[in-house]
Amino acid sequence: MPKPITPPAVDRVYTLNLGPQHPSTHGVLRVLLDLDGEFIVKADPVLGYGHRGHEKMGENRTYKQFMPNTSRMDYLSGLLYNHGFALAVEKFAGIEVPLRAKYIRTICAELNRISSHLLWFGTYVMDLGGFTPFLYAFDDRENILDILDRVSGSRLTYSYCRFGGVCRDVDDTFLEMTRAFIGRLRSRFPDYHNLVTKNIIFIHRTRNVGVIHPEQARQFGVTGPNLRACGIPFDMRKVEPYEIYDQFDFEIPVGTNGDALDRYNVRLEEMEQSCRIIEQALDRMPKGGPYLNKSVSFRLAPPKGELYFAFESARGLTAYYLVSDGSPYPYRCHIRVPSFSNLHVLTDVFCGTMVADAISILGSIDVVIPEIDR
Amino acid sequence: MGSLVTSEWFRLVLGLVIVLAFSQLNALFLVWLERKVAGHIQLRIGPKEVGPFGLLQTIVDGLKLVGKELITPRSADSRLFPIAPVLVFMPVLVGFLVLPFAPNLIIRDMNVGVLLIFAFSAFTVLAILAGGWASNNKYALLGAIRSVAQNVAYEIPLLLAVLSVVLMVNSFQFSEIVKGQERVWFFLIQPVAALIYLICATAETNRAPFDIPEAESELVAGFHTEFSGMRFGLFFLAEYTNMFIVSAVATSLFFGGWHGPFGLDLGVPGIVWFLAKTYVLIFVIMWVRWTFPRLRFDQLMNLSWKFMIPLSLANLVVTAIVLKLV
Amino acid sequence: MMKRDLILQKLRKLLPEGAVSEDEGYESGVAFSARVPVARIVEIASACDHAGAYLESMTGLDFEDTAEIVYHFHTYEPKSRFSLRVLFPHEEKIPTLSGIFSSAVWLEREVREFFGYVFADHPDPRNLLLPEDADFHPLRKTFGKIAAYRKREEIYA
Amino acid sequence: MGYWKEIVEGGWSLVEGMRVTVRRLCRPVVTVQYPRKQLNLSPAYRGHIEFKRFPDTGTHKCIACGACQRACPSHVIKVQGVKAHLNSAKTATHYFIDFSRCSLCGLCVETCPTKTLQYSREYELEGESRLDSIVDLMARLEQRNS
Repeated sequence: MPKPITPPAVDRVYTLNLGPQHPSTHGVLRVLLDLDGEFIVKADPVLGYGHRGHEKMGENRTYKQFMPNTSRMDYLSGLLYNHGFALAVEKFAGIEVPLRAKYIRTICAELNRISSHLLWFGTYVMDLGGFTPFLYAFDDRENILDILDRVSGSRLTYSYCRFGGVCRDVDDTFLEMTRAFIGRLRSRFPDYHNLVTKNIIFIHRTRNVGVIHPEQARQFGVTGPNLRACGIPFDMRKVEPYEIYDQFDFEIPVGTNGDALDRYNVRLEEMEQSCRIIEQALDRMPKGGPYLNKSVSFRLAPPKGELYFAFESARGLTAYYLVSDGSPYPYRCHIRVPSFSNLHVLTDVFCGTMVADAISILGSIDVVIPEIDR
Repeated sequence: MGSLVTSEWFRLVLGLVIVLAFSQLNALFLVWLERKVAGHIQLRIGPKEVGPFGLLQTIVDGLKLVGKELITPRSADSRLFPIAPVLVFMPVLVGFLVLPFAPNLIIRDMNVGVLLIFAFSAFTVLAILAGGWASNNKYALLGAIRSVAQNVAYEIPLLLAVLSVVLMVNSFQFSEIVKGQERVWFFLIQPVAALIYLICATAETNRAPFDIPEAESELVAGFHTEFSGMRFGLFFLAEYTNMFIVSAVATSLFFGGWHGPFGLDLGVPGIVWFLAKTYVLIFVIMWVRWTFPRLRFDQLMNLSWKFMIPLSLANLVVTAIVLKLV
Repeated sequence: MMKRDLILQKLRKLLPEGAVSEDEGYESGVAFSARVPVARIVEIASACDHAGAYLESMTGLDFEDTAEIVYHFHTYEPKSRFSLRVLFPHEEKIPTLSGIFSSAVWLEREVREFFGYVFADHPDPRNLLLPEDADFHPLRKTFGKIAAYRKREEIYA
Repeated sequence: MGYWKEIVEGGWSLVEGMRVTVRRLCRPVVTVQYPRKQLNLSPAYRGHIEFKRFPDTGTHKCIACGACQRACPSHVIKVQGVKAHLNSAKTATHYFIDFSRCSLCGLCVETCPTKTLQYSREYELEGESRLDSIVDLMARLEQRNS
């Protein structure tokens, strides 16, 4: 637990309005910080600037029509959300998926995960004041976007997955590009380490900053790399393997202290693990065969009942909770988003830290605000 | 007539005019250079549209700033607020008066030149504090407070590092110091002092990784958050002019001023040597900025009080003892 | 023994016969789900807390005849998600779990603003995502355009 | 001794970082100077929809069935058609989309029974008002024909 600070006299505390148009609150987060000098006494996030009502929209749309919505919640890992929704509905309605489609989806999802982590890497270092790694990371991320653009036609909100497959087959160029990208990314890691990971200033800005204890993480429901940085190897891809993740050989990186440096290391290692998954998938992918189960009707109606489907997005455990009344419209479509809990824990972690640390912690936790607002 | 041209007053007025023109143009050039260096470090081009290699880009930007409305926040201090940008630029100009560009190109070769330059550079912090305070904005105030603490902390090791050079030549006069480096540049004899000087100078000019007074990811823009138009422009130009001055001082104190290396002038005029070395130092400062993340405020203080000050003190003592013994 | 099974045993002991239904194949994404009376939700949830589960998700459901809140818990172990379900009339106040799980504070704020289900003694009953002056509850089936408003037994046979 | 070790190791790490950036300084830039140079569009690029022209008929094959209109999650498609006479097939007379609200999901293209819709390859779109984003597919097809 963070060390308790003596509450200062009331007249010493002033309120600083951080956001929603602050350079480093990533989107539209607004945090009301009660400060004593440079120290934070209380943090109160104000949310909802990006609320679009996706859950209500889900009730008014057929399952197929809801697919484009899913990539607009967490716009940095839109394909993972597409993938999760496709998996959820496939499980719910009992739709067969061709093997080739499973591989394509896995490769694209992992590419999307890497791109999300790369963007996080860049913005995090930029929050700490280092501007250059941001553009190096974007340079690499552009490569992923080119690859995904080639198969899906979009660079951000993909809507690539369909129930029973994907909307477009991949070609050999895609496979070559992906292989080339993995080699390229691996050759860039040493530079990243020299430029950022080993940098003494970076280490001082992150070590023992924003420590989340496992108990605290459990209390607040923290998931994803933030939880793994506390030493709990909880990853949906291993714990409840979905799609074909049980066939791949990969590890779940964990940290020890749960501080910002551990979160950083976990994410960087996760990129490497994603590379491993992609490599294995590329090797084993069936050469031909269907990429889409075309028998899925537009007004597809799962049987009455409910389904809770959890998967691992780039930011943590994400879940679709669907209730069907047997009609083509879901009766309830709830989305459990990881950033919601991950941001909530900050109200606790922020107390007693400096403003500069708050920025570092906020960056290290990797929240996407529209995902929380839904 | 002849007496007018050679008179001190004429010299001073002419010098001031040249300084004004040079400092402005130089600052505009440095802004362009910074953007180019940053661009190429980040694998992009930087300005390229206006003029050859985009050289006129900053002039156009400056014109745009001049044309912008000067906004004074309603709750700002209406008298202090407009003064602050002027205050910040004024001391920077004074620095040019004593810089030894070449053997005969010193506007006023005072015997306390070194002292004068540091006295006036300490003045900028007052202007920053005025600007931050007058804005009546929490971000600006935080930036101003940080700036004061930082400048106070870094002035000490800075001056201690300079003192060890002064001890070696027994003079505060720039021309004397430069003359003392005809054979060997002082940074070879005083590497620790040179390093400390460069680090502290970076901090003095609020450059990354010590740019916490204006840390854009924390304080939006720090002390100049509320300034718009040319008021912001003055802060901006002052930062770059300041950078030139600290680099020029470093050149004359540690890197031989107008001398070539090891007394080899190679027929190149002194001013070329001087400016070349200054711009190389400026490039290094820019290079550092685009490489490192920013320090936290308390770490910045730690660095000064725990590392810089003891080191510079030790360096000064060792210098003094060695000089006494030799 | 897995925490999930420990909790299952505990719940069987605490709750009446037939309240806990197991899902062997993990078909609906939960290992078992328990119907909990409103009055006992705090007691049951703190039992889950002691056993080391975390509150993963919490959401409301709106039926014509009843309101429902579904709590999903997980224990970080393979296939160990389980749910607690509370049924209550729309106007009734529900006890808050914020004293047990910190995460419940925001989750309950979200449920309150979107469904209008009121939590008794909630420490921070402001709106979370909606504007602070919003007096409507968007996810209630009485709000806006909807496909159907059903009774609970029409969906859960 | 941690004091000295930190100075040396920390200092070295800074030098390493500067080596990375200066090496990049000498490398060619990776950005594309956009209006002067343009990249190739992805083969799957999704612009707004437009009619395909079939070589056998020289025109589109839209039968105004309204499948795309129903499939569209954002309700941006309006299609109308007429029957030339009682027993003939319907053909579209009007087809509009409001591109400003389109989410480019591609459901219309996928549901089209005659496969007459395709994605356009335009990306430099601009307009002075929201109304400019309404695309008239029939007019576009004629424009391309002429």
